[in-house]
Amino acid sequence: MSPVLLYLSFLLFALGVLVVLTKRDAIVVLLGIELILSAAILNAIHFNQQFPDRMDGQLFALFIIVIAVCEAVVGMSIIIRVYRYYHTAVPDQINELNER
Amino acid sequence: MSIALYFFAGLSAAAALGVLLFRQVLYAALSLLACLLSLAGLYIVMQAEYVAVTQIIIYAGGILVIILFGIMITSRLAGKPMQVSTQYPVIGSLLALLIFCALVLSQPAVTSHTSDFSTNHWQRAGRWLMTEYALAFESAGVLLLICLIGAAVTAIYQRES
Amino acid sequence: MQEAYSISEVKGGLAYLLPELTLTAGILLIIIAGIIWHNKSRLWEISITLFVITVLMAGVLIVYDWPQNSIRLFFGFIQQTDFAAYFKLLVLTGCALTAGMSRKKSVEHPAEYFTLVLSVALGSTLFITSNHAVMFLLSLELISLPSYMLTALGRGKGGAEAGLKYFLFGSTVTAVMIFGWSLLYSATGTFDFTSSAFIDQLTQNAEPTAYLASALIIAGLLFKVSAVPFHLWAPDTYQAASAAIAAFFSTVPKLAGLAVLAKILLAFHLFGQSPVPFAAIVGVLSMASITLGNVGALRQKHAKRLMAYSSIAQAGFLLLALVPFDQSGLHALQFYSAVYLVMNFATFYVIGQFEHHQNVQTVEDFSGQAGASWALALVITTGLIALIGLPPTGGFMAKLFLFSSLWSSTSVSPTLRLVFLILGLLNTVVALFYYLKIPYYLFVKNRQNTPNRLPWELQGVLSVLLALALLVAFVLPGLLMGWINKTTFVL
Amino acid sequence: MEVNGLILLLPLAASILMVTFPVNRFPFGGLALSVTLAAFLLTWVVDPGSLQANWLQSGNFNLPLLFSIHDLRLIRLIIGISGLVQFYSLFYLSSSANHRSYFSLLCFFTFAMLGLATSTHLLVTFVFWELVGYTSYRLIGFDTTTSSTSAALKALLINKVGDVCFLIGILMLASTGLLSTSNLAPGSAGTLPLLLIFVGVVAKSAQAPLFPWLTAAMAGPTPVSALLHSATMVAAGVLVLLRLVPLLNDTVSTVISFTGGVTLLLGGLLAIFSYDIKRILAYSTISQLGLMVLAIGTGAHASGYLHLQTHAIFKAGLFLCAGVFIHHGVISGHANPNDIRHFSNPNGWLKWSWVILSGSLVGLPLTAGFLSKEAILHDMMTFSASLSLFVWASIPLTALYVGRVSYFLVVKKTESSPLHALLLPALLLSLVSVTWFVAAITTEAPTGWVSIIISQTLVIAGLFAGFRLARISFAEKSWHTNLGLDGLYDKKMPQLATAWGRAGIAVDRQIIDRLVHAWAYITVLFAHLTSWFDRAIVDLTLVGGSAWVVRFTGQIVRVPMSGKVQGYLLWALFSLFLFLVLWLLL
Repeated sequence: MSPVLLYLSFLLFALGVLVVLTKRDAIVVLLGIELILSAAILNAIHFNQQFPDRMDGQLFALFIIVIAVCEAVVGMSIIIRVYRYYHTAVPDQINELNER
Repeated sequence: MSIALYFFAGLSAAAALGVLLFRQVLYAALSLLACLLSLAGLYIVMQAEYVAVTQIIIYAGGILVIILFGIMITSRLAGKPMQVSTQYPVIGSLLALLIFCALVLSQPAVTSHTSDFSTNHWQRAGRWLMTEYALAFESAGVLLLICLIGAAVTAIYQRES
Repeated sequence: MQEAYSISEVKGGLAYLLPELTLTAGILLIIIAGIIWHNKSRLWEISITLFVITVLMAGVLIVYDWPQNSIRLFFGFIQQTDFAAYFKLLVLTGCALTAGMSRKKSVEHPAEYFTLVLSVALGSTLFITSNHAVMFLLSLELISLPSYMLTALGRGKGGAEAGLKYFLFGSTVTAVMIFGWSLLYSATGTFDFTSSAFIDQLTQNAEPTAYLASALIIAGLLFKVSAVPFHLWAPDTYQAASAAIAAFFSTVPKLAGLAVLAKILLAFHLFGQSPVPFAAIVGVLSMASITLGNVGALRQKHAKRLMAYSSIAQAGFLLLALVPFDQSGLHALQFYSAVYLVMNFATFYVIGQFEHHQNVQTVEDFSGQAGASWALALVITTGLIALIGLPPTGGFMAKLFLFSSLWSSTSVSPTLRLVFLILGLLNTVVALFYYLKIPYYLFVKNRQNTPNRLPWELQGVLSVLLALALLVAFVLPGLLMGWINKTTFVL
Repeated sequence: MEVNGLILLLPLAASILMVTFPVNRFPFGGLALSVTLAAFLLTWVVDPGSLQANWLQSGNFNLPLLFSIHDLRLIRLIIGISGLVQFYSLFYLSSSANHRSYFSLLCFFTFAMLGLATSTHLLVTFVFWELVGYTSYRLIGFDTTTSSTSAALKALLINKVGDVCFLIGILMLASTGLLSTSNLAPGSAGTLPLLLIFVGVVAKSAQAPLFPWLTAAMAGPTPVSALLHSATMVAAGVLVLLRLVPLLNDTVSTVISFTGGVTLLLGGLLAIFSYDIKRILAYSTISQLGLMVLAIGTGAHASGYLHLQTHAIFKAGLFLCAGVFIHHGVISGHANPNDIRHFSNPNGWLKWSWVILSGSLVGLPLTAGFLSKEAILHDMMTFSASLSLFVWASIPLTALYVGRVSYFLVVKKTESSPLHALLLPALLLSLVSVTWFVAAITTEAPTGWVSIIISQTLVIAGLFAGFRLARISFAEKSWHTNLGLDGLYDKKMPQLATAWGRAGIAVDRQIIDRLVHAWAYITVLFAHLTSWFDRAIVDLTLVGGSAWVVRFTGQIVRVPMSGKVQGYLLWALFSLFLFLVLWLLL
């Protein structure tokens, strides 16, 4: 087993964080979150190879996919709702609630 | 086997970079699709066909459809193709880099097992889902139902009161 | 043979899941009601009735089936303990009180609204008992996703905005936490975080990965309890949400998260064998929460925003109860949680009523409003005094138990303990400033003002009862503490 | 035993009854007064003893409610003075004020103070301590003017600092099981917990440097000042200190003595330079509390306790007298009714009350103050002659300001008017003061004729000097400015010297002259310093500094609160990363 898969999952995680932090569009932030989740799924399947008699990691991955789907659905519905009010999905421009 | 692994790994890394680098939201989403599909290839290599199929059908298929649908609706409202700009480029990359380094430095010792899931893989997964993971399976059902109901009502336009 | 055994384990476990099943049935019934009735007013009445009946029934079932000893169910996915049952009861109380606070006017879709609240209740009860990462994450999502939608469904623009912020913040932190779980899996080979295999593995191979992963997981839970540094979503969300939902968010998910945090921290602590000084870390986080919450609250003008910062500070106090890592600390946590639930709802009930009838938004808007209802003004004063932690309220007793358990614990060095104690108490002084702002405006400012009198309604009666409960908790703390002392914490 | 509990519960019941009373117009004052009277009479029925109930007992946590009525005289004093103040308030308070909350607060205060005085478990004491503090906060801010509200806030804040230290001290003592007074053993507690508790005492009993709240608190109604800020509430700290006496070790005793001594002189000095009667009395209270603390610190706790009681009587009386003057001034429409220069005397009886009560303050014979002061002096001389210098210095100082004030109040012409009801409490208190002396002179007579003679000489000298000083009019606060200071040096000082000389002290005139020069110089310098301290350190550093800290930290917190959700995330993940790094390094 090469460490390639490990580095790949770390890379996906770091890229996901980067996308979440730097992209000024809620939809792209959502894509970033999916990247982080993909990293977790990859990890789970990868690590499952250490424990061949059980398949916890693979089933964990399966349920993470379910969670990712739910988050995407809820996220899109909220983004659409925001769009109706603000006509934008740039989180910075949706900024009526703050400390001032 | 090894070649397929490197191929899919490289492909998914490149596609993930694409999510970061594309300025058009649509391209970024399609790039994520490519990433997810190549990851599914990786899962097949790792003998997790069950997850790979789910990944292709639900994740890549379902989610991306929803997101693309969202992009269409919102760009129709905005009236032009969506471009995305960036913020905190320096501090964000620095933080991501540091996190990556921290992860690599604390790298877990993955012991090598030549595992063999091939025998009755599908059967095994199904049985696990129905016994040990029965409660989780049912909870996931409830979660999906709630999301469906909630998302439907959230996306409905509401008058400003 | 083995499969037959497995199936019977699933069937046997269902008998212990009656409260959760009741909640699920309630969710389905309300959804069906929403499909059948379209008249909003009618639907409101039916949904709230179904909701209250479901929650009460689930509560009765919990009390009726009070676990005498801890039972592991569904192959260790969940574990029924009396500690968990106590928190489940608190969570359901919070849900029932939220229903009492909700108003028809501010809810556009009653059936969906109550479905979502009920699913948070279901998620919380499952979350508190969960022992397995998959169950943990699914029930956490069952709390989080409806919370995002409830926020987004709040009034108009602000609601949508707060919902988006809450969602983006929350799901990122959750994703990070999921990544943490996957890392932890590599170190332990199991997702059952209370199993002996998990603890043995962590004790034997103490790898940096495991520490990193535990940090990521704790981060996700800190977000749920809105503790520093994952508190930033709270002010915006509370401000935009209705008073009922703000009160709901500040109690139900927080207490559920806290119960799980207690469990998970004890697992990571490895019975004191972990090289990571968890007690000190939790102590520092708690101090940071208390201080930042208080300092942030000092300059708030909006009443609900102020309460958001207050809830951040209170999260710090609740975390402080985890520092001792012993039974007395957990008992203090249980007592504080119950009192926190009551005092927070007492305060929010009054804020909600003033908001609804007098359109009170900012703290200044409260000026001279005491005349509108002296009883409610006294209730909110009692609630705020309890939040400060002064006698004669249960808040004082809660802080007393907390600090005395902290003082007599041995988990951290005496110097650090003293520092926590002094900082915690000094923060109580800071808290005086902003908590007393509302009574100050109510009673002192603009006394010539003769506002319209508030009508007496169910909300008023409930809030008076809550305030009385706070006084009783001071005079007779033994009532609750005696009960709490019977619970034992088992991993 | 049941009667003991009844005394405590009667005022509480009255207070709750008044708050929940359904009718708005009701003689609340009458109700309060009759309840207090009933409780007062009950004190003759009780038999001293302890009262115990278990409040909470769970696991290793035990909170017994321990009360013990061991000294009926103190109980009677608290109830009696409360009653008199309530009676006085009936006439003093304008009819438009909120009688309901005022009298219910007064009753509640009586309850809390009684609880404080009788509780024998420190944690229970703390609860009542907090209740007393809260009630005083409400009462100071009763007028709801800007000044009284800010005064209430100041009082609350400074007291909170003390309360926190007190609570920490209690919790530290709790680990050694020393909370109940029944099992106190000398030296068994460390130094730190006692010092922390003493900080609480310093705040509540207005010792240096935490005294400024007391003068600010004079913004409250005068009867409230009489009750809380002179006679009873500020004595709470001294009461707690008395309870710790068996635990004190040398270090703590020294700290206590010096704090008390410094406060004693500081209060006296500040009192000399004010024209505001309530301010003068407040400084005088601070000084007398310092005397009690000093006495307890040196070991003369019996006489310190005696002085606590006699002081309660005469200081309450003095405040009530001052209230009559102020009331008269308000009625006749003075712009500045608190200013002693504008006082006119409405009644001859008032003059005599004032004379007796202020005589008690300086410790003249025939008054109760004589007994306690001479007792302290005598005890101090036996325990620590060096520390008794503080007391010796304070005697002429006290006499000086008392003489100065009395000049304005007593020497003026008497206007005759019928005896006003407002006067009765003060008259009664002066009567008590004298009766006390007469009753106790045979049993509690101080010994040591030499010290009595010297102190009385000093008192008389001080009084006469005070009379002379009163003729010197320094512009209000002139001693802040250079100009006023210069005037004081150039013109007033020789006058002061001749006044002192003419008072008839048979010592070399030249020496006295120089002494007075030096004395006055030091006095002025010291007063200047303390006023600077009050302004620069307390006001600027404590009040202004805390405001600055609040503003500054608020801004730091605001940085991530821009409303940008990704900014929030950046902040959160960054701090998580910091944590990770620390985590991995550890």
